[in-house]
Amino acid sequence: MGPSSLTVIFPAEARWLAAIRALVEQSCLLTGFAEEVTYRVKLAVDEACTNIIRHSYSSRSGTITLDVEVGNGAMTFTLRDRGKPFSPEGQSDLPRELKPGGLGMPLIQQVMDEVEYSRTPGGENLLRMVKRLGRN
Amino acid sequence: MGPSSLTVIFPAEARWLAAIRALVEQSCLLTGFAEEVTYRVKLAVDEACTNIIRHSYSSRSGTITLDVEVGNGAMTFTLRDRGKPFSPEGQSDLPRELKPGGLGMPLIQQVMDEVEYSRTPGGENLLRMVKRLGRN
Amino acid sequence: MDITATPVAGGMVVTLQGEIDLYSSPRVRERLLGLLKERPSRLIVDLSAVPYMDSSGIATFVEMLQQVRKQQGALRLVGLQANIREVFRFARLEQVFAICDTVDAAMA
Amino acid sequence: MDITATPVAGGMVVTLQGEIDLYSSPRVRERLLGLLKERPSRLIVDLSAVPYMDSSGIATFVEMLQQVRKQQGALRLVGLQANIREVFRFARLEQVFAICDTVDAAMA
Ligand SMILES: Nc1ncnc2c1ncn2[C@@H]1O[C@H](COP(=O)(O)OP(=O)(O)O)[C@@H](O)[C@H]1O
Ligand SMILES: Nc1ncnc2c1ncn2[C@@H]1O[C@H](COP(=O)(O)OP(=O)(O)O)[C@@H](O)[C@H]1O
Repeated sequence: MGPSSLTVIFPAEARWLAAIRALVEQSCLLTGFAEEVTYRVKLAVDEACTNIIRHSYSSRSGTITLDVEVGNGAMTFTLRDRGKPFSPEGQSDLPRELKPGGLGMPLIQQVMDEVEYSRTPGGENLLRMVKRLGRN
Repeated sequence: MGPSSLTVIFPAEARWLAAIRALVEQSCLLTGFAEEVTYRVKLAVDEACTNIIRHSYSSRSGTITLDVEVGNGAMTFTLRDRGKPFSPEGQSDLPRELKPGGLGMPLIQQVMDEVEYSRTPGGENLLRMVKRLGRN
Repeated sequence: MDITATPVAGGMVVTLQGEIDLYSSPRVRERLLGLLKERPSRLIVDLSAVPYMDSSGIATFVEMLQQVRKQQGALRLVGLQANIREVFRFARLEQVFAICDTVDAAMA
Repeated sequence: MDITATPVAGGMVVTLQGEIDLYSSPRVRERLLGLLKERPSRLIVDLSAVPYMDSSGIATFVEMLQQVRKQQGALRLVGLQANIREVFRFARLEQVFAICDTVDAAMA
């Protein structure tokens, strides 16, 4: 079967994360990802959503849009939000000292094959993450 | 926490049904539905999507929009499609003779507390289903 | 959906694993119809590893039951999980199908 | 998220059940901080019924580790499922935490 994509639009609230993970998990299994890879991809998408809730919207109300694209031996996740602008430079290294935090971005980088942040002319933050089949 | 809703837009293709069920399942658990009720609700939403794929779009391409609303002790599922018009009269009884089919609509009726079909002025089919907490 | 078929004395045991919905039921249907061509006297379907089944799954088994009856054979369903058993009950098909707890009981 | 705490000789065993994410970790954090107020010499956290944990969960345990160290106590994590253990490895925290296979091993 050819490529296909699904879009989910949800409030930037932590209570929806379990539902989003379940959706991502099934999409991964549909694509043919092994269970360990599926876990990692679920984690990466969850971390990205968590960051939008906590940092982009600073725990205030807002909307997150997630596109899930399957097919062509890869999955592409695109997250959009209308929170504050963000540039990811220097956020992808693990923290040097022991502290509660700073792991989300490095985890995303470690799991995904491509990670790309941009700000659209329409004033949206756009995070595009690609995971290819047959990689860990 | 107050009411909240999520929207998912997906192609009318059977391969996405597992992901939709997973999303519905987690939303039910979030709302506080017991596991058996969650199973039934998942089934009813799945049957409704299956009917849109098979009958409304006659297995041709099209888009399904599902709103999931939680809060206020109930869940409301609203399904929208742009396939052919449908009136559900006389479809909610179980078939009288043994035949492969005819169970989807009766199952939906048996599970949900409210089931309401309408055709919007914009030419969409709209199916609204409500399941209240504390019912079987 | 994983489907495995094992010949047994006087019939065939088919073990299904995974969810049965509009996506997977066509493959279940095709495989069962293929097995029925061999006219087993008894077709035993083990559903203990099926955590979900919708009406397209039930429709598939209704079709198999009709086919089996034409061939004067028998169809037995085994190991239905509680939620799935309930769907058969909702559909008032619990008495129509021969539902057994175990494969051994279905072979007896 | 279910959290149960059982006092044992020389400490406290906390059993967590469910997924740990941004939604549930604040509750885990609050409960563990509450238990640490009693200054147990050893806090043993049983994660064998936790199928998922994200970085907000790890952050919570880092915070507890810092707190426990201040109190000159010990924190031991028990029964990490393979996927969760991998997240600790990714985060290079596998050696930082005392990770044991069983509650018995953690009590030794
Ligand atoms: N979507 C985002 N919008 C705004 N800022 C972000 C976003 N994601 C990450 N950041 C910034 O990058 C930092 C590092 O993020 P992360 O590695 O996930 O760790 P943590 O969220 O625990 O701080 C955050 O503290 C925040 O300042
Ligand atoms: N969404 C829909 N759009 C158009 N027709 C529908 C729709 N849902 C149900 N129907 C009609 O109602 C009939 C009964 O539906 P159902 O009880 O689900 O059984 P089945 O789908 O197996 O026929 C269908 O055969 C179809 O003609």
